[in-house]
Amino acid sequence: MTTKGKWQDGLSRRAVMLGTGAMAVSASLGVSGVARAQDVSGPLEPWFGKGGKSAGAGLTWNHGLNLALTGTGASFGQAMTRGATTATDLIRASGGPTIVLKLNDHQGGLVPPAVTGVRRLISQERIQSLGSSYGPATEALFPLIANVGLTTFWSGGAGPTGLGKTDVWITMALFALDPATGGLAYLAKRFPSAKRLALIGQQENGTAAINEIAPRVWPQVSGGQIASTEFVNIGTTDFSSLIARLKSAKADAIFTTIYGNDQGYFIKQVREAGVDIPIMSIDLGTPTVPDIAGSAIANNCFLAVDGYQPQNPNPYNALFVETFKAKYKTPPDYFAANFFEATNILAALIGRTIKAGKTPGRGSVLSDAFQAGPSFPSVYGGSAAAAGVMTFNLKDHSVTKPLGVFQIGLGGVLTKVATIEKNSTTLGPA
Amino acid sequence: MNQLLQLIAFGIVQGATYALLAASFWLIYATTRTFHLAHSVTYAVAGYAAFVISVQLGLSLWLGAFASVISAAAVGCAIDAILYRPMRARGASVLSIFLASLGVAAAGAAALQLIFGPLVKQVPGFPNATLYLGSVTVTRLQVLTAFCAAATIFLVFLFITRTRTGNAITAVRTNPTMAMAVGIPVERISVLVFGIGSAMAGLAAFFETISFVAYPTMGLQPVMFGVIGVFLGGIGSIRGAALGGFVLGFLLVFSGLFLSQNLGVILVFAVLLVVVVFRPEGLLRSPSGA
Amino acid sequence: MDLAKDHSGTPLTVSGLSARYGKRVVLTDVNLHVDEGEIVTVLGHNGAGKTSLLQSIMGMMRDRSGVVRSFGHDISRRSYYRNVAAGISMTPAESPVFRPLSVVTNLRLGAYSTSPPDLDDRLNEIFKIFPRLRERRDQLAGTLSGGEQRMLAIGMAIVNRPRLMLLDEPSIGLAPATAAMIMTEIARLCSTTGVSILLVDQNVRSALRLSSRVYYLRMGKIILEESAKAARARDHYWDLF
Amino acid sequence: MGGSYIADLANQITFLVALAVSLNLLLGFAGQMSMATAAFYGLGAYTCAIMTAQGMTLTGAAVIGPGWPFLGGLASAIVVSFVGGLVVAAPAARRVRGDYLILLTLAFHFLVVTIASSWVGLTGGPNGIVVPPIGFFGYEINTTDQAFWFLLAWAAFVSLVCWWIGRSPFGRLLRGIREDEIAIQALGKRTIAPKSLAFAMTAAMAGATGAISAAYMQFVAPTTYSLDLAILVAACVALGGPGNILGSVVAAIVIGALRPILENVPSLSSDSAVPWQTVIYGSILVAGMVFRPRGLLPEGLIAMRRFPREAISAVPRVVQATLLKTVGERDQPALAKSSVPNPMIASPIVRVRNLSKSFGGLQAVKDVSFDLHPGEIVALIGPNGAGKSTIFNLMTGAIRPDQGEVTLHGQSLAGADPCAVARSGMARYFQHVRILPGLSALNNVAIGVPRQAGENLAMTFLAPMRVARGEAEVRAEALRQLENVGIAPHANRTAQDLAFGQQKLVAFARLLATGAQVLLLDEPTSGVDPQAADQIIALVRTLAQSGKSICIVEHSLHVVSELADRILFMNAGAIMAEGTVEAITTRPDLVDLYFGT
Repeated sequence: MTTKGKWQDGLSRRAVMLGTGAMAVSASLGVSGVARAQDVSGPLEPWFGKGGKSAGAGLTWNHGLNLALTGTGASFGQAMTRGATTATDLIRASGGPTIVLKLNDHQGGLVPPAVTGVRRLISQERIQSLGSSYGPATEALFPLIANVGLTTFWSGGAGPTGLGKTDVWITMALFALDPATGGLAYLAKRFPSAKRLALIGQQENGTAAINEIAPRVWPQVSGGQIASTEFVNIGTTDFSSLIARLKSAKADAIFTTIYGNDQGYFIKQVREAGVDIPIMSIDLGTPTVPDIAGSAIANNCFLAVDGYQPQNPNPYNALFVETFKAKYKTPPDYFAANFFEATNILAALIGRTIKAGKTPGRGSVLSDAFQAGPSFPSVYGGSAAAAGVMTFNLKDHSVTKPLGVFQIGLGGVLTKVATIEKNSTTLGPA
Repeated sequence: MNQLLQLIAFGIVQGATYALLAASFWLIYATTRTFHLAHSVTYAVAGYAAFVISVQLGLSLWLGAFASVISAAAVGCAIDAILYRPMRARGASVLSIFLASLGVAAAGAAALQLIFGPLVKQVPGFPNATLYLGSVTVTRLQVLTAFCAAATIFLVFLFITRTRTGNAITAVRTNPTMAMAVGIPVERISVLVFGIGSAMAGLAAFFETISFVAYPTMGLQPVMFGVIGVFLGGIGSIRGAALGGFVLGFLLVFSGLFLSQNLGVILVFAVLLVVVVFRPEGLLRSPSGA
Repeated sequence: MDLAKDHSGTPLTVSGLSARYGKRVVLTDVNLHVDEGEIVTVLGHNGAGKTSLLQSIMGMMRDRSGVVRSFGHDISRRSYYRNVAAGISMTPAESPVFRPLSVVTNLRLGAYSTSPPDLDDRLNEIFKIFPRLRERRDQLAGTLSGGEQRMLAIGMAIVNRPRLMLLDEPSIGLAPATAAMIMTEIARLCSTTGVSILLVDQNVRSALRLSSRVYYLRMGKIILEESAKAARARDHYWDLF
Repeated sequence: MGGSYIADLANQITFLVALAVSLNLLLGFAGQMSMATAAFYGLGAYTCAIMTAQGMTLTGAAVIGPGWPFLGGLASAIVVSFVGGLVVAAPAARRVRGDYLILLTLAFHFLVVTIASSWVGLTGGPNGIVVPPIGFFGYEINTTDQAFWFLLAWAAFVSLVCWWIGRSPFGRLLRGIREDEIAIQALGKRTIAPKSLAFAMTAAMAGATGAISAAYMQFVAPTTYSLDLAILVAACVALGGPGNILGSVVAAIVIGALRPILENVPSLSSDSAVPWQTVIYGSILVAGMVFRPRGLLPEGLIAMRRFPREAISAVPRVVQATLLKTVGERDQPALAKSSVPNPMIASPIVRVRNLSKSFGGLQAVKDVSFDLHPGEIVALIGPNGAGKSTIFNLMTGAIRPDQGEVTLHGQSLAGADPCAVARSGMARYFQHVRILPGLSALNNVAIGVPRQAGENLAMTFLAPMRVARGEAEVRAEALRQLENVGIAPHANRTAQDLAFGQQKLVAFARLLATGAQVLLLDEPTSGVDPQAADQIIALVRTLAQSGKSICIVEHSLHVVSELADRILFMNAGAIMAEGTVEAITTRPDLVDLYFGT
């Protein structure tokens, strides 16, 4: 843990101290054991209050994670595990419960390993809550979740199918849907001469963005029209025929919901075909996309998303970034951030339950704790002085989080160019 | 019109790659009658070889290309010598050789994942650029890939038709008994075609890796397309196989004229079903009944 | 018939050769020999095991037992391609050429195992023997007539300058005149080059005219050996088939 | 759905068992390779999901579903996948086999998966469909533990059905087709329908399993129905032993248990359990194919145990003297030739009239006419390439004549295929025996018995008692025929373990079991030792005495001379002479034709 020199540049002194403090506390707790009657101060105190027995100290809590650990989506699972692990370290250091992560590999979205694996987590690993990622691999769990009452945080690839499901809480913007309107509005404003918009979708979550939102919003915000609408299969690596059609459609801009590795292949081939029109995407969480797309990624590509920026000066985020970097020698990404937030929310709910005099455990008891207050700190948005805020809708279990439009740079580095709101054409400053 | 020209350009690029894959599978399949799906492992190993040499060891891309081709040839030869040859000697059925091949394909991809991890591996460094021909665009790498693919097929074609060893391959392929009678060591020829065919797949894998990335299951789809190309074009000659691969690439791209991209694949399988059922000898009948 | 004689230095001595395809026994305890410069014919009905006999001698059949000696070497375990390189050639009865290859390529493949430096001279010699092949040297073998294919097959067998030739039905399916021509060429080859020949043929009488000795093979066994002279003296051979 | 993990694991294994067992019916019994297992599994799952949850709409109007109960979904899944199986079988059953069949089923797999992920309106696309749980008449299965008994019952049911089919006469027919389709057709059995039915049954069982698994998981998504699954199931069948239902069950349990075991190995992280499982089962598959290609529990294992392999001498020890003696025997007057008074008086049973056939430019058969009378043995002889085998092929319908026709019992056989010819009473004995090597001698013969009720699959299930009675008769008949040829003691041995001569006798018994009146024998004694040859010669004589008409093609002239009442001497496609053995062998012109000039 002597990487100070490496991560000092570009960071506030306060953040560094916080991070170092967190390390020290976590180390000391590791030696001296956990259970303490008194309130404990820790790195998370500014946002979650003091730790201690009433916050769950001394309690061992098994939290399942249903992720892609193998297959082409393995990078997601790795990032998510790291984000969640960072949170559990900080929670323990702050006098919260000892959250033990139990992993299940759904192999990149396969249903049977997801369902069987989560059953294993429930009966063998005795998990009391679950974090999950991917569309089908999470949706397939809904009957099981409803049956056993397992509070679940859907923090990767979340779609509208999870809305209103008991015990399922969506901790991220709905994939493609939430930011689509704002993204289109930004595109129209930034490129006023762009009238003909090409829509390219992938038939998973977010088809409504292509089929409904864009055709409705784009004429409003730009006075233009939809030049073409295309869908491609998941797993496509050759976009030749699509690109030829795209060129002849004479589009001025592209709005696409292609995600995962495919997005890297797509951007690279579009740019290599000499098509330089702006591309507005809705997902660039995949760390491999910049690898695949190479320098093409830095050419006029935008992202409308609950975009995560490690350099966001928000102190909650600074703590996260420092702790993460200290452990993994690399800055966290979008997926790590989402699982970090969700794990902290889990700890907060456990504390709330204990404070309400109930025994936290499986069943809806944790979900009930949301009623005490639907807002939590977020590593998104905020300012150098205060953390961002994420607020849950207690009816449909969706979340409202700071959203933004980002310009993508080399290596996938994001620069925020505008702030947007869920389902709104209102644009705010970066 | 522009769209048509662009589709032609992309069709040539894709077609050339698939033709190379089809020719590589054909050489192995037609000569030894092995339905060698483990070719996908060879392909992926070649991709990772480029990564190891050019990225992990930091050597030049040229050495990476060399490593891809050599390692592919070595893997192909090893699979034939260690696995298929004893099975053939024991008179194993087509089916059991195919199943063993499936086993290698499955275990090989999983082993690569255990060794290199599941994440994609990038091999950067090729000075790529977009070339404009009017409104039609191709990249330098695409041109190079297509050129190398075509040149390789042509060289292998020359090798097979013009050299003594190449003629021996044709001899074994078309008349194994007579080949034995004139003293051509059939098993050595078998290892040789596995080596050459695998090296061709290794070249294709190298270009895919430097164009995009390498990952454990990267070989499955290209090999499937190669297989389809062979059966589409005809198993009677390398020209048929290469034509089949080319038609396949062209078809996939050209379906874009009237079909959405996601329906192009369906079209390909539909065409394949029709060809297999109604014209099992493939589009190109071989000359002289070989 | 002198079984006591030591045939170890002879072109071919087969003793106790048995072979099978799976369960089907095709050869049982076959003993025969071919002396220097001799043409020996094996006669037998279809399915008697003649082709299997030649393939077993060559090392092309896996399931076999017994001893095969040639020019003083035990070749029972030697591979077919080393046998070819050592001067034994074989011409199969069915499809004895590579149809998709040209005539000259076929001939060159005949010398695959030895690749002699004077190959072009050897080809010219063969073209002298079979001028038709020279005319068609660049034609694909599959487009030749049956007789031309058979000439080509013989050409492929001799380009290696073998010391022992195993010929499987060289006149099968040919017009009588062509068949006679082929048989004459075989006899001439033997007398000019001194090659020893083990011949299998359907046309009993024309084969006997060339040969010095004959073996009768029935159901995988040698049932009789006699001199060709004695064989020629027979009215018919019904009993022996 | 809640419930314990252990029950869930067991349930997942039951699916694998059901799939492996049903694939075994196709791969093991019918010998048809299919990579479309996952495709049919998915087809059933999607059908069930669409009927129960999604519904199908065309241009906005609801066509069918949703809201069907689980059993309705299951039934429709069975119907749809059964029909799908027939569609795939249509080309497969006729001419597509081997590598082409692998490719065809692979293409079908990709077609199904691609459609499942792109026809969003019907299938939900990559997102899939949420499916209601398994339920019967208002009772819902909601936990893995409850489901276990139902799924176990299902896997057991599928295994029993496959086992039952496997041991039924229909299963014997399938195995016969696997071993040698042409031989089966020559016995007068249709092969396309049973093969198509095997395809469709396998598809229907996979589809039904898919429907049940969809309702059990309460979810369908295209990624579930992957090629990996197809490979896994094929591996289970191959490793367990094709043709052995128990083997598939055991292999599916072992391989299915591999992943959960590895996942619970503490030293393996959760992200390496899956690749390790793949590495292990892939390696087992490779090793299995190399070292034990017939599987852990090979077909017919039990029969082999009961009759331990006897030492069969590799080469029959018959001294040359015996052979030379048989040559000598020829000089004695021919003994018991068949003793029908005068064949020319009795009316012919087979008439061959003006048969001609040319291949390309070659006139293989020229205007051939002859008759066969009851109780008569006629031999076709002539030099190689004279057209003897072509005549057999023309008579049995294996190839069509350019001109002329064959009549049997006065009825024209024009246009009849080998199967129809065999059914009307003319059966062929092949030169290379065409024994069914993997079947017992008894089954080899039993398969020849015509008109078996049990060869109709529906009867096997609808009238099991009748089938059982019929089967008892068939076996009795088969045993009787084995006794006739003198190898009844070997009845339960696998045919491939018999000596070649015994195999030839089994083929004879099979020929007799068909009850055919006219027998076409192609080199009945080739490749056997003299003892067996004598046995066969005696047998053929007896058959002729019993009134059968026999036509033989034989190159061994001493066999011909021992058997034939009449010889047809052929050369260059035409009959040159007809007469007794003596008449033919003494004609110098024929000697020249036969032995050359």
